[in-house]
Amino acid sequence: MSSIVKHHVAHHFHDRAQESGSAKMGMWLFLVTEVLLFSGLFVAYTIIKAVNPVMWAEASKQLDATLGTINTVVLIGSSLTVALAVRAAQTNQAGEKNKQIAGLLGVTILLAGTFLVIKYFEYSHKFHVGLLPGTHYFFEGINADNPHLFFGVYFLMTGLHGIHVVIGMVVLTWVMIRSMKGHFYKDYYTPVELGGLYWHLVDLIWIYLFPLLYLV
Amino acid sequence: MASGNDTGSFWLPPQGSTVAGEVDSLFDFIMWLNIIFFVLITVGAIWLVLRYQRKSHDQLATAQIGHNTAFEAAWTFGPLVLLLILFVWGFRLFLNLSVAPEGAYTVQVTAKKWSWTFTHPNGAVVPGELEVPANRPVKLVMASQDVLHSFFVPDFRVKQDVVPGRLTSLWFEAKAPGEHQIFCTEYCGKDHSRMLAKVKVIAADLDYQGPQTGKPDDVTPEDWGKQLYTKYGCIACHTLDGSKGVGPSFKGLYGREESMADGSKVTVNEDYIMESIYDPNAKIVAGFAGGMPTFKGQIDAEGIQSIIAFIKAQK
Amino acid sequence: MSASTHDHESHDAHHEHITPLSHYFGVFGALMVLTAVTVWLSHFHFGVANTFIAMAVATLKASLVAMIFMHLLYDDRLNTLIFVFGLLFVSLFFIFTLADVMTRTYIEPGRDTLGKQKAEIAALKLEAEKARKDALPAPLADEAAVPEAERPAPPAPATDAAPATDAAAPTARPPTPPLRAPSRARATPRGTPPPPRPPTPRRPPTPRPPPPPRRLPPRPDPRTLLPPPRLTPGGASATRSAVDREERAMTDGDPGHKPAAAKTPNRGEDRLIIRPLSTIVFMYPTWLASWIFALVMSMGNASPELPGYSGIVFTLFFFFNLSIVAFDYTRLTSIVIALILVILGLLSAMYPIVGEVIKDVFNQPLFMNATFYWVWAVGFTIILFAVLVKTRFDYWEIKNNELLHHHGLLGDVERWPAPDLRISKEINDVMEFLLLRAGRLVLVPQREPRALVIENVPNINRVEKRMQQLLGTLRVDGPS
Amino acid sequence: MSMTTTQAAVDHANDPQETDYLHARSGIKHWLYTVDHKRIGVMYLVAVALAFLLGGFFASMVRWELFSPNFDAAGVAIPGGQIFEGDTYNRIFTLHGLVMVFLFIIPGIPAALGNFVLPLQLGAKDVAFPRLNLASFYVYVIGTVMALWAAIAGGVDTGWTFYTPYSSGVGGSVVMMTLAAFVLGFSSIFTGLNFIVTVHRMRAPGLTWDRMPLFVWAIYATAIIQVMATPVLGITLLLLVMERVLGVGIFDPALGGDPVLFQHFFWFYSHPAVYIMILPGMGVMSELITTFARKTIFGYRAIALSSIAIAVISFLVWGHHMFVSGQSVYAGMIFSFLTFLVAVPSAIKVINWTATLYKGSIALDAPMLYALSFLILFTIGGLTGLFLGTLGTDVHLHDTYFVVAHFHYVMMGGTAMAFFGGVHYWWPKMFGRMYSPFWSKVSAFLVFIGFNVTFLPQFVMGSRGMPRRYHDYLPQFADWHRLSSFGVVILGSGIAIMVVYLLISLKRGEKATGNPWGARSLEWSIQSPPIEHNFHEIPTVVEGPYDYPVAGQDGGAVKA
Repeated sequence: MSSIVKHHVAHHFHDRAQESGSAKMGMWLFLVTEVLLFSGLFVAYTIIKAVNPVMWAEASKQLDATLGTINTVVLIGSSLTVALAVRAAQTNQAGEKNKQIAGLLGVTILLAGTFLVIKYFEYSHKFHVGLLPGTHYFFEGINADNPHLFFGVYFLMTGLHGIHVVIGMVVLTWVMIRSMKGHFYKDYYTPVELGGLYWHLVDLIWIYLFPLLYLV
Repeated sequence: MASGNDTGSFWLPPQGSTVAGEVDSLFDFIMWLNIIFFVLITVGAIWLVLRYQRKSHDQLATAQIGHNTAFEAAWTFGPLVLLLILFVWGFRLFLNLSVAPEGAYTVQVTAKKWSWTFTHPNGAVVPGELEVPANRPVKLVMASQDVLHSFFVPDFRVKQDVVPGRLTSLWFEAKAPGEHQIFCTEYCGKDHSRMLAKVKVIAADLDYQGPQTGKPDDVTPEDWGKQLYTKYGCIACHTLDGSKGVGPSFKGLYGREESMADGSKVTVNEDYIMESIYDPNAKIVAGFAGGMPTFKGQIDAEGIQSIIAFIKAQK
Repeated sequence: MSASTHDHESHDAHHEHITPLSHYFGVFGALMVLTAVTVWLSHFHFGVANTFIAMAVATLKASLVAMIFMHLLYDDRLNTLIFVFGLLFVSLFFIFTLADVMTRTYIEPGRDTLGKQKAEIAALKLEAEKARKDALPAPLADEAAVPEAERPAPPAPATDAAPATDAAAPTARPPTPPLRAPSRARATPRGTPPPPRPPTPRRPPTPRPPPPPRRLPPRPDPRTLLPPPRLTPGGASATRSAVDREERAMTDGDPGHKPAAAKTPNRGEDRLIIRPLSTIVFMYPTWLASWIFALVMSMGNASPELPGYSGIVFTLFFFFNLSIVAFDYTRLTSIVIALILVILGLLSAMYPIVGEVIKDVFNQPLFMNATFYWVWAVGFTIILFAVLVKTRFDYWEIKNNELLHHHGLLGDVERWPAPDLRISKEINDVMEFLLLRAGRLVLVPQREPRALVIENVPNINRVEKRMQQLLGTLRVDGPS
Repeated sequence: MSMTTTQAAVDHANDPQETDYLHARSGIKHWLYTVDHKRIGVMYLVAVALAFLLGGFFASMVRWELFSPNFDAAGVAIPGGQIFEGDTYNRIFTLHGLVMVFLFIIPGIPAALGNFVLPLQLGAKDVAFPRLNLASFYVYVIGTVMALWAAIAGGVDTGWTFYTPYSSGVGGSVVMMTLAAFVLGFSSIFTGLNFIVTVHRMRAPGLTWDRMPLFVWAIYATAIIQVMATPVLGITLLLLVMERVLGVGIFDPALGGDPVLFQHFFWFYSHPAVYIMILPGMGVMSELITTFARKTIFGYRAIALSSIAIAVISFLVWGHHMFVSGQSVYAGMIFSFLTFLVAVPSAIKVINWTATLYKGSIALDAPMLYALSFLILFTIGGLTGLFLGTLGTDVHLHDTYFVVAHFHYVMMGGTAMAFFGGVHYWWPKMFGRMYSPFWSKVSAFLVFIGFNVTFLPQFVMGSRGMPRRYHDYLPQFADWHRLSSFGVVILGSGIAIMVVYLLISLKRGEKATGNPWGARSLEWSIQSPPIEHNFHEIPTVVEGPYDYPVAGQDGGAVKA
């Protein structure tokens, strides 16, 4: 059934444009707070690496770069599909693209799931071998001082990023359900757009995490 | 405001070190600067309020002046210049305070939860009192065994945090023999306010290597044991009147059979006392929580003999 | 503030820009390629540069995602401003935290940040251990001998237990050999207490011969102890080599003592001062422009009605000025560029479409407010001022019998004999010549194998004429 | 809604009263689920006031303990000297810090007064995201509950700064308290985010950037800091929790970490946070001084831009908290230089306020008394900051009572006075009632005297070397502490009187007109308390916020 649900502008806004403009600006401010949240971890990464350069090179060899690359490709792919979903919402004249939006969002959520699965494999390998943060570290292969610091930073960064991936999946699922009901069309697609922006930010952070942890 | 050097001024304690004079002159300069600005603004505001008091209910302002570029430029760049003077003077003084001169008498300071311990070049380990030669730069190389502490001697105007895991240093040159108070100024827990010590400045020539910590010959082992009992802080946990403190009381302890936490029985003899001082957690008496710090490397053999003699005397 | 004051946007902005599909797939492809590139690059070892290359590629990918996928390119300028503002604060966090961590050892050179100091604490413990062991009677002393390799450099008779800091602080006396910290002892697992030693009765220490009375060395002014700040990336080796270079620089130039000749800079009569400038000075047109724009903008009460192209004009002017600094406009290239401009003019006369494109470029609504220009003006002023101050510390001096090069904070001097000094003047950048009449001087002293090149000498012709008068019989090559 | 009218902001202050937002809907449900910025503002005001009283209670406990030293010079215990055990005292001063910082002074003016006044001054019907505004209040409530539970369950004695390695090793419910602060951080981010979008997008037609009231400029600058700095507090607290739970070891020296790094993380947020505290106070000051001098502000552009300047430069100076903490000399130099740059905008504001009084018509009502005490006390606070920004003197004064006195003069003497002034200024607009002018002047006077008696002695103690956070102190400081503790009694009585007459005014205060003080900004052009959607039709602004007529011109007297 291709139909759309009319959107009513909130009482304190003059018109649609002011409402959607405010929403997008609010979202961008929120994205900046997320960037600043992760900046703390990037500063910790830089300082600890600068103080223990030898250990850092040794410890980063333990990470599996191929899994990291696959994850990067998966996330960038999901970024593409969510961008296409936003475009589909923009060009959804009278509900004929409801299914397409939902489908694209579904693919994005699927790719996010694969990302988490790959992450699960990486984590379980590290738990098994003993590459763990702080006092839990019992791996023997690295001859440098305090190798657990690398894995402390690794688990903090990928852990916090993982939590944001899960939040993103929940948000996109909620948007997908609403798009099935025809809430999003050419005159009102703000939730899809904001969900897309959030997902792109999650991808952006992984684009920086991948080389810093796996390649360097 | 003039800062005398031995009695101290209204604002500042006596000037114990050579650098104290420079710090005080900078302090006085800023103080006078502040007083001038404060008087200008307060008197100005009060005068304006009284001069333009609203008399009748709907009396209006006599002029609506909202802008005067000249004044605004003046009180933007004026204070900026003064502030930069403060910055430069402060920074040069800070460099002076941070770089210890060549050939300073170096003492290692160990800070731990709620006490200071000083190790002199001749190996003497003295808790709670820093004996240093006068008129000679003294450099303290400090490390902490647990949390952050901060070594502060108000009379010398010096302060430096003691960070666990690395060495921080501080230097001063005491001007005359005397005694000065040491505080801990970085919050470190329950007895942060009792983590005090004293700097004892003595007149000594250039080859002074540290105080003699051995037992002076004219003191009986028992009295020397009593002095160590107070100096090393045993008094804080072990009472003499039989009442149960953090640790067992010394009254009638020697020769008694004590039951240990792990159920074994031990008669209190010289070996047990010596071991409990060097390695306290080896045997803990039943009903006590343990946690006594080790005194290895601080109390020498003669000190142990004296403490044992002292405990024997507690009938 | 650049914010739009219109509270209800015009209705046409409602239908936001729909990005064509090709853009999305194009960006996706680019991201894939860049991922491959970054993985491929990671196999080469450029040392520290690896991180920066990886970051550059990541930033490229991130900006692609942000501009196209997140529509920053087509959105209201404000969202981009917010995002960039956020990144600015992130960079502040980085810069100042690193400024602290990287320069912690500058007061006591020769000590690494955390890594080295652990070894040093161990050394200190050994030191105290050894000192107390000295106090024990001889027979007992050896059985508690400390493994030789662990002990730091042999202590002076009055065991000065000070760590490396003492020896490494360079002073007027030739510095004692810097205390080499013991090889990085493998951090013994924490918590294993050293083996307990049986207590031995202690004899009062035998009186040692009193050391000769030594006069306390005068306390040097601490500021001369400070090598200028150098933000080398971490690691002990970097600090070690920095220390050696400083000590060498300290000892060959005589610190603190200025060569008499340069004491009183007497103008005119028998000497010539040449102050080479850094190329940034050629940015002075932009500096001027930013002051002018700042004043104009703040005069016209900064309302957005000012035509948008003022911003684009300023930016293009800035890039042109940048190109002058970047490339050498030799006669040939400047002629070629002139030709291109002429051709463009002709083309736009014949085909109005070309004119349209140019006009289109010009009225892109790029608007910067007064604060932007004020910030630029003040920033350039500071940089140019700093450059001028730098020329006070790095300049050449020609006397009739010698050539001097004063450089360095502490006024080190290099000298060359001046008789039959071969000079050649080169002006190969028309623009730089137009701006400051600047050129390049190549001096080849008598027995010097390599030529001394002085870049960016302002009003080169006057300088060269003065040099001829001074050096009299010198052979001068004409401009190349 | 009808389109905007074209003629100037018509003055509806004295139209017949319509049902205002307080009585439009009754019942607790309409308070708990309201999205009306005015009701949320009132709820915040109540919560923040309670937090202030709680913090004040802890402060009086601290002063009671310090009334006399525990041991005399000979080491004999003084009877009645020690009231609390060492660690109990530490928990009390930590709670005083945490409650005052996170529960009162950061949400204080922006959330309570800002929420109520900002949309009115912008000529908007509500903030940009009303639901987010309510969410911010509930996150604040959840954070408060977590903090109080942590205080009761195990108590936290790390000081409000949570410095590691002490905080990562000590017992007590540090994790719960850290999470409470983390949650309160979100409330601050939501409020800041909401206000930035409101100021950019919801302004009435004609309200250009240089016609906005200076309170809006100050709230806008505060919102920038809230959004840009609070996330770093979030990550710092998360890392501290990971330090305690997983033992990650980034800040733990035993595991190769660096405790000074925690201080960098903490102060990167906490110094901008002290500007989150003072900037709204400065905004209120600009409103009070202009209204009660009935004169336009002196140097509007200078004050507006210095708010933004403070917001940006505040991110560059955090190192001056760490001059003697093991930070490198070079970093100390950089931070000391930048600290002097950030002092200039504050100086500009204070001098411009004083200049505004020139040739004005000054009425000394209660809000003006608080404004003048702000002017004097904040000047002292700011000037004493010079001692702490200069490297040479900070070595001696760091972590002594000099610092305690400095920041109380700036926070209590500055923001709290401005908060009281703001509450007294907008009270008629919020509740439609006037309070008793006599008692309000008496309480203002008592608060001013009590404050000075409490904190001036602490300057002297501090420069003489009395360290901070001490449960017991040497006898030489005894009489200064006694004087300071006595001051708290006067201060406490002043605040008690204020609470009493404000509550009485709710019921028996005389009805307030739309514009009791004769001010010119938009919120005074509507009835008090305002109707639920603020404006019948959105006003068009044609002149600046402080356009007072001049005596003798035909402008005529402003109907008060």
